[in-house]
Amino acid sequence: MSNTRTNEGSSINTTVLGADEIILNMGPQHPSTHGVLRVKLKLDGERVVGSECIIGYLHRGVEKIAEHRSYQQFAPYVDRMDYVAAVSNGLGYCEAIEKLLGAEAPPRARVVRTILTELQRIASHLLWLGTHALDIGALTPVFYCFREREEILKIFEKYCGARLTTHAFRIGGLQYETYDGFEQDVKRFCEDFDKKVDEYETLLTENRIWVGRTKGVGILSAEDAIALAVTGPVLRASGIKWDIRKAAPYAAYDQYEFDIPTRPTGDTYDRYVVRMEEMRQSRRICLQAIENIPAGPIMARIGKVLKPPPGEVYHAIEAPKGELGYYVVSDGTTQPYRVRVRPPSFINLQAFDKMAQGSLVADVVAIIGTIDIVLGEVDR
Amino acid sequence: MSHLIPPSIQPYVLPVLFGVVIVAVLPLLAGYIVLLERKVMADMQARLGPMRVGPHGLLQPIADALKLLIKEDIIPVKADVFLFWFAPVLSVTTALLAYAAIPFGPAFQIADLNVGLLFILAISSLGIYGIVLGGWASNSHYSLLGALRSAAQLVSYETAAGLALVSALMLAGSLSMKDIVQAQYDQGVWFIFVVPVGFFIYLVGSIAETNRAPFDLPEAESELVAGYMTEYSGFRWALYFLGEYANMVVVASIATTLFLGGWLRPFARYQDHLFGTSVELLDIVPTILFLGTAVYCFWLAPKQPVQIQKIVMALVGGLCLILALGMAGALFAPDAVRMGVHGAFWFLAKVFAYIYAFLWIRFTFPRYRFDQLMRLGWHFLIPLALVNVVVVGTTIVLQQNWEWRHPMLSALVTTAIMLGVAAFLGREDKQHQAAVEVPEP
Amino acid sequence: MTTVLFYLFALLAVASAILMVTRRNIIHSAVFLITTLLATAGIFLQLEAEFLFVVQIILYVGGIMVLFVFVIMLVNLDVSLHLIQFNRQKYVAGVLAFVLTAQLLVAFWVGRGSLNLGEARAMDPKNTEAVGQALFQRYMLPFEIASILLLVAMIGAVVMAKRRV
Amino acid sequence: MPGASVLPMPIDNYLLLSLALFSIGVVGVLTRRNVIVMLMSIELILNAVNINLVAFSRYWGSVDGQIFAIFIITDAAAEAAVALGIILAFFRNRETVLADEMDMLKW
Repeated sequence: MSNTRTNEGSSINTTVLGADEIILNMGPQHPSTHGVLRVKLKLDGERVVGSECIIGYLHRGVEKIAEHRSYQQFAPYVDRMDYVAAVSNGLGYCEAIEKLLGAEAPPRARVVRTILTELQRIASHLLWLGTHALDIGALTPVFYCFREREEILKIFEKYCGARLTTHAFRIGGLQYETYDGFEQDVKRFCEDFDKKVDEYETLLTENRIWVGRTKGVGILSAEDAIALAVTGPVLRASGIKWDIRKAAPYAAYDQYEFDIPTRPTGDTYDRYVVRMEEMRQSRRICLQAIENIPAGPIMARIGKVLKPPPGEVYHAIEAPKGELGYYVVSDGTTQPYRVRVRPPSFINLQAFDKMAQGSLVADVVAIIGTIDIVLGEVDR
Repeated sequence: MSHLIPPSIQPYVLPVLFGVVIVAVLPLLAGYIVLLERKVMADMQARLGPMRVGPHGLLQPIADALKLLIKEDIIPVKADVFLFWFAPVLSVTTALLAYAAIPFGPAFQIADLNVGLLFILAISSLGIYGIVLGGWASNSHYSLLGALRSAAQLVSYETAAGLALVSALMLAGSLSMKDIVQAQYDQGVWFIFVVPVGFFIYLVGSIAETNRAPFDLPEAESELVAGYMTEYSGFRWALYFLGEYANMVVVASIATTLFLGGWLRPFARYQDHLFGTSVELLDIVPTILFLGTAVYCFWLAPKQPVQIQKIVMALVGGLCLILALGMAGALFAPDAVRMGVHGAFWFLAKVFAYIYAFLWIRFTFPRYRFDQLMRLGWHFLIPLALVNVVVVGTTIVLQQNWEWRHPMLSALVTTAIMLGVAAFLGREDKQHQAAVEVPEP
Repeated sequence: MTTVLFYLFALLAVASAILMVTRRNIIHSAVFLITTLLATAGIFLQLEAEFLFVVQIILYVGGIMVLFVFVIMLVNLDVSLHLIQFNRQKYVAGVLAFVLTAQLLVAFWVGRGSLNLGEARAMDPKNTEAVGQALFQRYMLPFEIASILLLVAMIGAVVMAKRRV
Repeated sequence: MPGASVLPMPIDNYLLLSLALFSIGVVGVLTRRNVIVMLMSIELILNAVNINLVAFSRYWGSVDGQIFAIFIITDAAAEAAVALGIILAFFRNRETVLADEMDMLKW
């Protein structure tokens, strides 16, 4: 406990403890820190008076690796950051490099990308819902969520052969044409899915205990959310209507109609409601997109060896967890000079201290769950 | 046979025998409750549960027990070794001791104490030391927090549960477990129908007392890893588990005895006979149930994938058949034996129904937070239980003194009043919640 | 049988009482006090005071001692383990306690002959009912006073334990 | 219950047991530094008194002694609640539970 580095300005001070105060280390091995996050809590009884997130247990130097790989070679690595939303990561990276090259994926590729990314968003939210409910003690939803997530993973598997770290997209478009029956699979899933969401909602939304555990817990005001650069559902639950899919459309999002759900309070319950609604909206996008996949090539003509002109580019997409940005600098060679990732989990995790102040130990678990972090992305 | 035993120890023979049977059977029973729990959970969660060890996982508890027995026993370096060793033992001992006063049947009881119910409550209130001392001795923050939570929770909910029991006690007019069941037979109604609110309070209180979800805060795995059991492993951990499940059976037995008519058959006063024989019509129900299970097992046996599983399944079917024959045979045995065997059947059936309710609740609800749990206990259950005692007491006096004869009518009135009170208390709770809510921006 | 039980319980009570006073670790002290109380409960049972036996376990062991253990855990100080456990006047105190004990023993010995208790009488077999009757009829006023005492104690404890009054 | 009519053994035994527990309690109160142990010793003394009361109650065949024992237990509960409250408050301010360090008349 003594030899850990402590962040400057963190609210915890482990040397001075009151008579009733204890230090509790949650993690890195703890069932509900979603991986290897370590949270150091200063407790007064069960009330949190200070907290500090200690990260880096899963650091693999992804950004540094990028500097020694060609542009195509690095693409599979990004799947390993947010490993529960690998498709979204791949989309962000591919589009960033396309931007750097000045190329654009053909329309068919863009629509398929949209469909897969939205399915991935649903899968990611399902995983979040299951584990979040499990953290709060509801044992059952997680299995229902995995049942539906399995359907999505099956579609991924049929499409590209991998379930989790898919590497589904290539720079310039798609590697594979969609398989026979892709449309039917997606359509069947989407048609059933609305009822499934209703099913989760009957288990949780109006459950007295669930509401009691989430309402008023981990409140993040709109000002704080902006000040902490929080994005994604966490930001929208604080009442700010900001979604990159609308603000700076990429892929094929400008063609489809969908709403951006927001909620006023910014507590855990609101974040839950926002994500539930986002799943429905994703389904809506998928249904619109699947009806009309344009024919045509799936790969832009960009050549085998990528040598982008010197320059830099920042491209952000709306990943399931928030704004996922890639800042890529090219020096004109086949390898990027620098790749910097703006991971939503990492930035959103900053809000943890703000949310956890004055809450109870049980709330800490709910708050970690509600931020929806993936440690692979936080640590990179 | 009785003349073989010297008269000085004769009164002790039967109780000792019962005691040995209970101590021997209970660990097995606890193991199978765990299997039941996993199967029920799997069923509710759209999966299969244990399937590998034995047919449909029927031998899983034995495999688990073996595994736990041969696991390495770890004692943390800075633990208090004496208490670390002592706490799980205490936990199991108190749970088992409570069985001394539980009547599994009219004759199947180790000791019919004058203060039977109070004895069980007293002994099970000792169980808290197993948790608290174990949590403290582990010398870990998670364990300590679990232990503190547990101490506060048990003390709070014991009060509510105890007060809920009082309402049934007043109806029975005795503390002896046997007399309480007899009173339900004499009055011709199970007390759950007379004081349903009391039963509800006891149900909630007993879930909290046994640390089951949604009140499983002392061992909440997502917050405190495993609470007071965090540092335990191997057989000590198994002892805690055994204690917990034995406790579940204890609270289920109390509820069965006080509210669900103990060993009494449903419609115990209905005594039509079967085709002129001495057999009562409803007494053949257990036989039919076991027979049905046996047939089902035999039907399933050839469908098992592995040879050994076929054999085990057939053996299970055979066991059910033997039980069915035993049940049928008991019908023609002397009254004492018949009542004993069938009483035990109905008692255990009710106990398992109660435990099933526990499991159902566990897999449906999220977990309470500690302050919410305390608020529920002190602001809702205890006042409700207090009012319940007053209202039920008043009704009993009215019945006795003012010839207010119809028991079901008074039960209805009591329940209506209690539901009103519950709604009132619940409304207050909601107001409190509304007060914390943040105004919309 | 009952004689054996008495000596068993008495031995247990005295032995664990001595251990309670001498143990360094407070929580061990508490555990030994619990053992003493349970042994006392056994003696109550041997004296056919069933209700008191139950009250002793529920209230004393299951209530008061839980409170003690709770507080010990809240103030758990590993430091205090290594401190001197007995205060400065321990020799004086020991002598005084010994003198008091000796006095009581002498009084007991002297009074043994002169104390005329008369014949022992049988106990009402329905102990719980008898206690209930006595408590709610003859001792109604003390009972109410005791409940007021508890109320006062409760308020006092709440005020004490509150952080900022 | 067999033998319900007479006292199972001479009352002296109970008195001696009570005396032993009482003395041990007195030694504990007088010699220990830790306030919680002192309190527990007081509980022991009360308990010794209870044994006396119940023994005499059994001897006379009347429940009055037991009623007094119940009142004593009630009293012990009240005392423990208040005393432990004081100890907690004291610990919060001074971080000690040792009696000889409680030597300031105010804090």
